Amino acid sequence: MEYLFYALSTLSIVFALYMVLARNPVHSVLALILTFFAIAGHYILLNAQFLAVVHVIVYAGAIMVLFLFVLMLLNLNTDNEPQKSNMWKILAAISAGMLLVTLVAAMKDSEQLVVLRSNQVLPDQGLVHNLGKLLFTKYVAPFEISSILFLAAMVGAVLIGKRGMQDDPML
Amino acid sequence: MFSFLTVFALAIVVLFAGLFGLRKHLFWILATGLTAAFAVGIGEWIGYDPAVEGPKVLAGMLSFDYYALSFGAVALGAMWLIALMSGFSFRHLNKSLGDHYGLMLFSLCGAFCLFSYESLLMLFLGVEILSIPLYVLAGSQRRSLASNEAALKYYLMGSFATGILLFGIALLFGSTNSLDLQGMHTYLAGSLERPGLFYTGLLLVFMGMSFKVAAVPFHFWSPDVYEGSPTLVTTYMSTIVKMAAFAAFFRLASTFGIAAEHWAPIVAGLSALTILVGNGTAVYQSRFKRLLAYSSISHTGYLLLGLLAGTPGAGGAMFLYLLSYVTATIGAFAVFQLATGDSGKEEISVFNGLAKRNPWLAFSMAVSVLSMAGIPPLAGFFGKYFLFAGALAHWPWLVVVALLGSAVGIYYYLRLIAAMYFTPADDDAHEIDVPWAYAVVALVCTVLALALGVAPGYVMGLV
Amino acid sequence: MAHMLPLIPAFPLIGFLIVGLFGKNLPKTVTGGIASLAVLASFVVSVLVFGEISSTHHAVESQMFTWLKAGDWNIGFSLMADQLSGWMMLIVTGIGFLIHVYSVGYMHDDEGFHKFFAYLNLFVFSMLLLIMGSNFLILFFGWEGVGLCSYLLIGFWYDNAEYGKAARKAFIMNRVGDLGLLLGIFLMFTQFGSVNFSDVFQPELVASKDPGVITAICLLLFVGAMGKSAQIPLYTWLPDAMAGPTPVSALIHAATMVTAGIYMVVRSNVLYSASPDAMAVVAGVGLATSLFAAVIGLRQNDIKKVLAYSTVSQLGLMFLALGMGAYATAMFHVTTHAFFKALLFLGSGAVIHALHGEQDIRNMGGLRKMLPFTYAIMLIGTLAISGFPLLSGFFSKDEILEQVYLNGGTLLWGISLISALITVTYMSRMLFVAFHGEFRGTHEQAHHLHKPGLSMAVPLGILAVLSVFGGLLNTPHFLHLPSPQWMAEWLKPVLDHAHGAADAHGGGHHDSGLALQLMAVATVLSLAVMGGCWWIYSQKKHLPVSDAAQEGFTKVVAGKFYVDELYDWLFVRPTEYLSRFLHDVYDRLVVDGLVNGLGKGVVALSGQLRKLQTGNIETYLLGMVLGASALLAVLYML
Amino acid sequence: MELLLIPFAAALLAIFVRGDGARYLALGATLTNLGVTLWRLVGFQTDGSFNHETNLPWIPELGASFHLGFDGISMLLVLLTNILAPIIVLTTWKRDFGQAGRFYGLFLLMQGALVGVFSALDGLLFYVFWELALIPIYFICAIWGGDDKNRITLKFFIYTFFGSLFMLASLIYMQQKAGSFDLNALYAVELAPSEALWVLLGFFLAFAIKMPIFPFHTWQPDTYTVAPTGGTMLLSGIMLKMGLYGAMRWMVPMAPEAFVGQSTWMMILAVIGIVYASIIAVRQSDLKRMIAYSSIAHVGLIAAGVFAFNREGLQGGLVQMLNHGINVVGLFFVCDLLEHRLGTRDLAKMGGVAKTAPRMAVLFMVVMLGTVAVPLTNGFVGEFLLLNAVWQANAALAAVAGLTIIFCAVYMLRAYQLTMFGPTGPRTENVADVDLVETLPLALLVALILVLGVYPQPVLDLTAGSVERLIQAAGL
Amino acid sequence: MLPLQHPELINQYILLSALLFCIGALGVLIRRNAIVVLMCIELMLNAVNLLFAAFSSFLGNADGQIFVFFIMVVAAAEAAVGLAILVMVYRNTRSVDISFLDKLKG
Repeated sequence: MEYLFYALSTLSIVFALYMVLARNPVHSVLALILTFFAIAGHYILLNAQFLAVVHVIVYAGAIMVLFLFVLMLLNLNTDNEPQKSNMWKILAAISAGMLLVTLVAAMKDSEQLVVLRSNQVLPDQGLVHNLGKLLFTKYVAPFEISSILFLAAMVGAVLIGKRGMQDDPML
Repeated sequence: MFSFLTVFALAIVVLFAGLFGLRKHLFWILATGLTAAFAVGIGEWIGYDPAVEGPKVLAGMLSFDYYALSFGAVALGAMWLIALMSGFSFRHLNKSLGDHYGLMLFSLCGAFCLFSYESLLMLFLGVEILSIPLYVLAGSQRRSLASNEAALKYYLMGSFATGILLFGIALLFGSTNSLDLQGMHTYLAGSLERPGLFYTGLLLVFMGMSFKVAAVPFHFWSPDVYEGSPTLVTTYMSTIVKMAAFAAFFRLASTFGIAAEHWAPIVAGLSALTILVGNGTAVYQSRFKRLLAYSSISHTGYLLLGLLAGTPGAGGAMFLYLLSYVTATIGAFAVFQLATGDSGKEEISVFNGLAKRNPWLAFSMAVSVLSMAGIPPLAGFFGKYFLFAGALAHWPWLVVVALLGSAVGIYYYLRLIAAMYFTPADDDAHEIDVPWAYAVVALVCTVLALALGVAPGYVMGLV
Repeated sequence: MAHMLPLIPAFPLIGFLIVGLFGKNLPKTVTGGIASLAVLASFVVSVLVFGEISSTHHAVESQMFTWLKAGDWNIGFSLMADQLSGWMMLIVTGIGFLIHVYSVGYMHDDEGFHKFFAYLNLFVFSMLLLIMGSNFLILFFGWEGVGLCSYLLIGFWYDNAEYGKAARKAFIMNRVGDLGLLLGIFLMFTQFGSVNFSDVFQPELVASKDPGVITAICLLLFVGAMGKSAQIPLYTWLPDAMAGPTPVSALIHAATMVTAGIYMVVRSNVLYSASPDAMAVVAGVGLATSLFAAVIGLRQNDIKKVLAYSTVSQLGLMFLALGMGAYATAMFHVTTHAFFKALLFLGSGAVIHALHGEQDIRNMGGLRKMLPFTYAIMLIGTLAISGFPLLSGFFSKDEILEQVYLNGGTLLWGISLISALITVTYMSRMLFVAFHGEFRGTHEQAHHLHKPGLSMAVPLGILAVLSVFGGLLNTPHFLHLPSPQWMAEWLKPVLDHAHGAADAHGGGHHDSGLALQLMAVATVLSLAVMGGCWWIYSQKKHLPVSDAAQEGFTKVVAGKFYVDELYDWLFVRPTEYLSRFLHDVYDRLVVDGLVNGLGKGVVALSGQLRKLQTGNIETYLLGMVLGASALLAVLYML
Repeated sequence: MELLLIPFAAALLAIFVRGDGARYLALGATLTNLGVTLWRLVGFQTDGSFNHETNLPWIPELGASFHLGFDGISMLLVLLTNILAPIIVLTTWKRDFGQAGRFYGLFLLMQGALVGVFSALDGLLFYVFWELALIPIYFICAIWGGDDKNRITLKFFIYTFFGSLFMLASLIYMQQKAGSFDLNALYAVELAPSEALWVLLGFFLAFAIKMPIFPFHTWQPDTYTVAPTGGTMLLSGIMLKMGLYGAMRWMVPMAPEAFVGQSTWMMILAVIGIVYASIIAVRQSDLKRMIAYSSIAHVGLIAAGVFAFNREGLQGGLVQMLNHGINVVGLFFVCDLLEHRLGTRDLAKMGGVAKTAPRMAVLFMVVMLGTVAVPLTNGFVGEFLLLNAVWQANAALAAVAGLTIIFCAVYMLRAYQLTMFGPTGPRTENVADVDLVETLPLALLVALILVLGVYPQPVLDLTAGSVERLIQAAGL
Repeated sequence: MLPLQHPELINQYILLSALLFCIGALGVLIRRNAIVVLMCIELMLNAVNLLFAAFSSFLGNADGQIFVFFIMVVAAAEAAVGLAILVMVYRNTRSVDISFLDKLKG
C-alpha cells in the first residue's frame, strides 16, 4: 500500500503548490479542493473513514463553496490578481523553505515515537460509532463549548456582514 | 464553573435582549449579570476545597481551581469596569449594542476556558472563542478604514498563528500520546529521553501563545490592531485578552517546567527581545493607543520572565502583575476616552493641561501610568518586583535587560505625565464632564493601584 | 589666673558683637570707644597674666570645653599663656589698642565706621585665639580667623572692585598656606596621636620619630607660615593688601597677623630643631624673600607699597633668623618690627590722611615743613628700620646678622647685609622724596592739609617712643646695659628644650669682639648708604621717573619682577580656561554627552525600530515566519 | 512613626486646602514634626541601638516588614530633614505657586518620604521610600520649574531612577540570599567575592547618581537651576543625602570585603568630582548654577570621607551632611532673594547689594563663610574630619581633596564679590533689604551655622555610637 | 492500515504535513489576494489535520481524530467570520488586496 501513500502525497503536494502558484483565484480554489480530496484519501488510508467523509463534506463541500461564492460575489475570478515582485517572492520562498528545513531539523530522532505505540490494534477506531462515543463522553464539554464558538461566529458574521444599519452611524 | 456558565447565559440573555429592543436596559442587565457572575465566582472561590471536590471538573477538560477562579474573578471585575465605560463608548450604538455586549461576553467565555483548561483541546478552543469575537469587534466600526484594517490584520495573522499553534499541538499529541496536561505530566515524568518532535511541538505551541500575548517577533499585529480598533475594544484586548493569554501560557509553562532547559533559553531570548523592541519603539510614539500598544508589548516581555521563574510563587507573581497591569490599563484608557471625547484625536496632546482642568482625572491617570512604569509603592512596582526577583537567580542578565527596559519605559510614561501636568492646555480645551461611570472606573483603578502596594503578598496568595 | 584667660579673647569678641550688631545706631565716639576699650581691657588682663607668668614661671592654661571628639580626635577648646604667647598677647593687645585709638581719628569720616571697628575687634579676637590656643587646631581657628578679618578689612571699601580683588587674593593665597598647615596638622596627628602643644613638643618623642616625617611636618607647617607671613612664593598678596585702610595695614599687615607665621615656627621650635633640612628651607626662603622684596621695594612709589615690601623683606629676615635657630632673636625682631612698622604705617597714614588719599611719593615732597610732627615720626621709623645706632631696629637687626654670621657663614651674612642695606636705601628714598625738597602736590592739597588730631597723634607718639627704646628689650651683653638679653632669657622656658639652637649659647659664650665688629661694619655701611640717599634724593632732588619711562632691569623691578603676571599666567588663567573648557566642552559634550547620547541613542533606535512596523501584513507575516524558523533553529542547536 | 504620619497626613490635607491656608498648614505640620523630633531626642540612646522602633508585618512572603527605627545616624538625618522643612516653608512664604496646596502637599509628601528613607530598617521599605521621594520632587521641579523644565526634569527622573533600579537588583539579590529584607539579616549574608562585587556596584550606581559624584553628576546642575528654589533646597539640602546615607547604611556593610577592594577608585572618583566641580564653579556666571556645582564639590568631599569608611569619615560625613544642608539652603535662599529682586541670576548683572541691603549682605556673609568652611562655622568641622579621614586612607588624595579649601574660597568669594560688593548698578540701586519673613529663616540658618561651628560636639555624640556599630557591622 | 503494516510511514506523514504546512505558509507569504491567503491558511490547517489523523492512527488513539473535528469546526467558524470581514473590507475599499492595507503603521 506504500505506493498508494506516495501517490496521494504527490498529488496533494502538486495540487497544493498549484493552489499557491495559480494566478487565477478560482483555479486556486479548485486546486485546493483537489488537495482536500487527496487528503481525504490519506484519511482513508489511515483508517479514519468517518473523518474522511466529514472532511469532504465540510471542507470541499461547505468551506470551499463559501470561498468560491465570495470570490464570485466580489468578482475576483480573473487572472489579473496583482503580483508581488519577484524579489519578494524569492524572499518568501526562502523563508518558507527555511521554515520547512528548521521544522524538519528540529524534529530529529523521531524513532523513539515507536515506544508510545499501543499494542492494541484498533481497526475500528475511526468509525462513527467509536468516535461518537468518545465525543459524547470524554469530549462532551468541548463539544458543548464549541457551541459558544459557533454562536459567536454567527453573531459576528451577521454584525459586520449585514448591510445598512442606519440607526448605528458608527457601523 | 458556575461563574463561567453565568457569563455564557448572560451573553445569550444580552443577545436576545438586544434583539428584542431592550436597548435602554441592556447596560443594567449586563451589570447585574456581571455582578452575579462575580458573586458566584467569589462564592466558588470560597467554597473551593481541593481535597474534597477534586481539581478536575467537566470531564478533565476544565479545572476551576484557585488559579482559574482568581483569574476569572479579575476578568469579571475588569469586564465590569469595561462595561461601565461602554455606556459612553457605545452610546452611538442602537440595535447592535446587544451584539457588541454579547460578543464581548463570548470572548470572556473564551478567557475562562484559557484560565482553566486541562486539555490542549480546550486551550485551542479557548483561544478561538476568545479571538473570533474579537476579530469582529476590532472591525466593528465598519465604516472606519482603520477599524477594517485592524480587523483584517488581526484575523489573518491570528489564523496563521492558530495554524502554528495547532501544528505544535499535533506534534505534542504525537509524541506524548495525550492531549491533556495530566497526560503530559505523566509523559514528562516517565521519559528522560524525549524526541525532537516533542520539543518542536512544544516550541510551536509556545509560538502560538507568543502571538496571543504579543511577544516579539509575533507582536506585529498588536500596535496596528490596538490603534485601529475602537478604544473600548482596545481596552478589552489589552487587558482581558492579554491576561487570559498569559494565564494560559503560564499554565502551559508550569506544566512543561520539567523540560525547561529546552525552552527556557528561547523564552528568555523572546523576553529580552520583547522588552527591547516594546520599550524601544514606544519611545517614538506620539499616539496614545499606539503608545500603550508598545508599552503593552513591553509588559509582555516582563511577564515572560514569570514563565522562567520556575518557582511555585511565580503564578502569584504573574497574577499580581496582571492585576496591576489590568487596572492601570483600564484606568489609563478611561481617562483617555474622556480626554479625547468625540474629537477622535489620538495624540498624546489630548492630555495637555489635564491637571489644571480635571486634577482628579489627571491624578488617576498619573497613578495608572506610574503604576505601569513600576514606581513604588504602586501596584505595578510589586508586580515587577516579584517577576524580576523570581527570575534573578537563573537569569540575571535578563533581569538587567528588564531593568534597563524599565528605565527606558519611564521615558515615555513620563511624557504622559508631562503632558498632563507640565504642558499648558490647548486653547480650545475645557474642563471635561466626567460621567459617573467613568468616575467609578477611575476611582477603582486608582484605589487598586495604590492599595495593591500595601499588601501584595496577600494578593499573590490568592491563586 | 587661669580663669581670667578666656577673658582676653572674650573682650574683643564682645566688642565685636556689640559694635557689629548695634554699632550702626550708636554715635561714632561710643562705637570707637567700646571697641578700643574692649582691646584695652584685654591688654590689661594680658598684663596681669604676664605678671603672673613672670612671677611663677609657669604657663597658664584654661580648658573650656571639648570642641571635637570623634574617632581618635579629642580636641579641647582650651587656651594657654606661656612666655611666648604672653609676650605676643602684649604686642597684639597693646599695639592693637593704640591702633584702635588711632583709627577713631583716622576713620572718623567713613560711613563704615562701626563695621570697621567690628572687624578690628574680630581681628584682635582671632589673633588672640591664634596665639593663645593650646593646640594646633585652636591655632588654626585663629589662623583662619585673622585671614578672614584680613579679607574683610582689605576689601573694606567694597565698592571698589580692585580692592575686592586684592582682598580675595589675600584670602585665597592664605588658604593655600592653610591647606599646607592643615595637612601638616594631619601628619602630625598620625605621628603623635595628638595635636596638643604639650603632647607634641617633647624632644625625646620627636627624636624617636622618623626624621623625614618630622621634616615633612615642618615643611607643611611652613607652607602655612609662608602664606600667612607672605614669604616666597606666597607673598604677592601682601603688597596688594595695602588696599585696606592704613590702620589695618599697620595692625594686620605689619605688626601682628603677618608675624603669625613666625610665632608658629617659634612655637614649634622643638620640631624644627629636630629637622635641619626644614631649618635650611626656612632660612633659604627667608633670605630669598628678604632680598627679593627689598629689591622690589627700591622701585615702588606708593608710600604704602614701599612699606609693604619692606614688611615682606623684614619678615624674610625673621625667617632667616628662625632658620638659623635664633628663635628669640626672631621674636625680638618681631617685637621691634611691630613697633617701628606700625609707626611707619600709621605715619604714612597720617600723610595720606593729610593729603586726602594721596599715596604716590612723587606727588609729595617738602612735607617736612608742612607736617613736622609726622615728619618726625617717619624719621624715627625710618632710622629705626635702617638700624640707626641704639634705636630698636639697630639691636634686633644686628642680632640677626650676627646669628647669620655665626650659624650660616660669611656668604649668608653678606647677602643678608646687602638686603639690610637695600632696606636702608628704599626707606631713605621714601623719606627724602616725600618729605624733603619742594611740594609737588596740588594747590588744593597744600591748603587743606589735615593735621593729625589728638587721637592719631598720641598713639604715634607712644609708638615712636617704643621704636626708639624697644631695642632695650634684648641688648647684647657687651653693651653692659641692665638686664641684657632679657627677651632671650624670658623666652628660654619655651625654647629651652630646643637642643642645638643658637639661643642656647646666646648668653656670653660667643665672641663679643666679633659681634662688635659685625655691628660696626653694618652700622657704617648703613649710615653711608643713608647718606648717599640723602645726597641723591634730598640734595640733587632726584625724582623717580614714571613707570612708563623705565627700562631694562629697573623696569623689571618696578614691575615687581612680573610675579603677579607669572602667577596669573601659571595658575589663574589656566584655571579659568580649564573651567570654561570643563563646563562648556568636557562636561557638556563628553560627560553629559555620553548621558544624552545614550538617551538620543535610544530615541534614534526607536525611530529605526518603528520602521519594522511597516503597516504591511506581508512583512509582518514574513517576520513571523522568519522568527519561527529562527526559534526552531535555536531549538535545533540547543 | 508619627514623624512619618504627620507629613503624610498633612500632605493629604494640603491638597484639599484652598488658597493660602496651605502655607500655614505646611508650616504648622513641619514645626510640629520638628517638635516631635526634638522631643524624641530627649532620652535618646546614642549607643548605636535603634530607638522608637516600629515593626509591622508587610509582605511576609519576602520577609519584608514595615520596620522603622532611629539610631544616631538616622536621627541626625531626620533632624536635618525636619529642621530644614519649616525653614524651607518659610523661604517659600512669599512665592506664588498658583495653587499653594499642591506645592505644599507635594512638599510634605517629600518630607515624609525622606524621613522614611532615613529611618527604614527594611530593604524593600527603604527602596519604596527612596522612589517615593523622587515623585514629589519631580512634580515640584516640573510644574514650577524654569526654562526647558520638561526635558531637564525628565532626564533627572530617568537618570536617578535608572540608577536606583540597579540598587533594586542588588537588594533583590541580597534578599534571596538572606530570605528577608531585614537590615540585620542582609548584613549577615556572606557573599562570594564575585557576587559581592556586583551587589556593591548595583548599590554604588544608585547612590553615585543620587549624590551625585563625578561622572554621574550631569543631571544635577541643570535640575538645580531649573527647579523652583524650594525644590532646589529639597534636592540639595536633603535629597542628595539619601545617596550618602545609603552608601553608609546599605552599600558598605552589605559587601564590606568587596568595598575594601573598590574603595580606592570610589574615593578617586569623589575626589575628581571635588576638583572638577570646583574648577567649573570658578567661572560660572549663573549664581544658582554656581551653587549647584559647588554642591557637587562639597558632596564629593563627603562621599570621599564616607568611602574612606573610618570613624572620622563617617562622623565627619554625617556632621557635614547636616552642615551642607544648612549652608546650601541658605545659599539658595539668598540666590532666590536676589533673583526675585533683580530679575536675574547672572552674576555679571549684580553687584553692590551690600550697600542697599546690608542685612542680607551680613547674613549671606555668614552663610558663605560656613560654606567656605572657616573655622568656628559649621562647615569647618565637617571638612576637617572628612579631609582627615581621606588623609588616613590616602594622603595624596587628601592633598588633592584639600584643594577644595582653596577653590571653594575662590568661587564663593567671587560670587560674594560680584553680588554684594562692587559698585551698585541700575538693577541694584533700589534693592530692598530682607524683611522679617525673609530674615527669619536666614537668621535661623545663620544661628545654626555658628552654633554648630562653635560647639559641634552634641552632633558628634549623637552619631558616635551608631558609627561605631556600623563599622563593626561592616567588620572594618 | 498504517498501524498495522507500516508504522515507519509515520515519519513520511510528518514530513508530508510539514511540507503541506510550509506550502500553505508560502502561499500566505506570496499571495496578495486576501481570499487566497485565507485558503492557504486552510491548507495549513489541513496539514495539521492530516498530522493528527496520522498520529491517531499510529498511536491507536482516537483523540487525535476528535481533535480534527474540532479543528474543522473552528475552521468553518473562522472562515465565516473571515469572509464577512473580507466582504466588509471590500465594500469600503473595493479591493481585497492585502498590500493596500498599510495605513496603520509605525
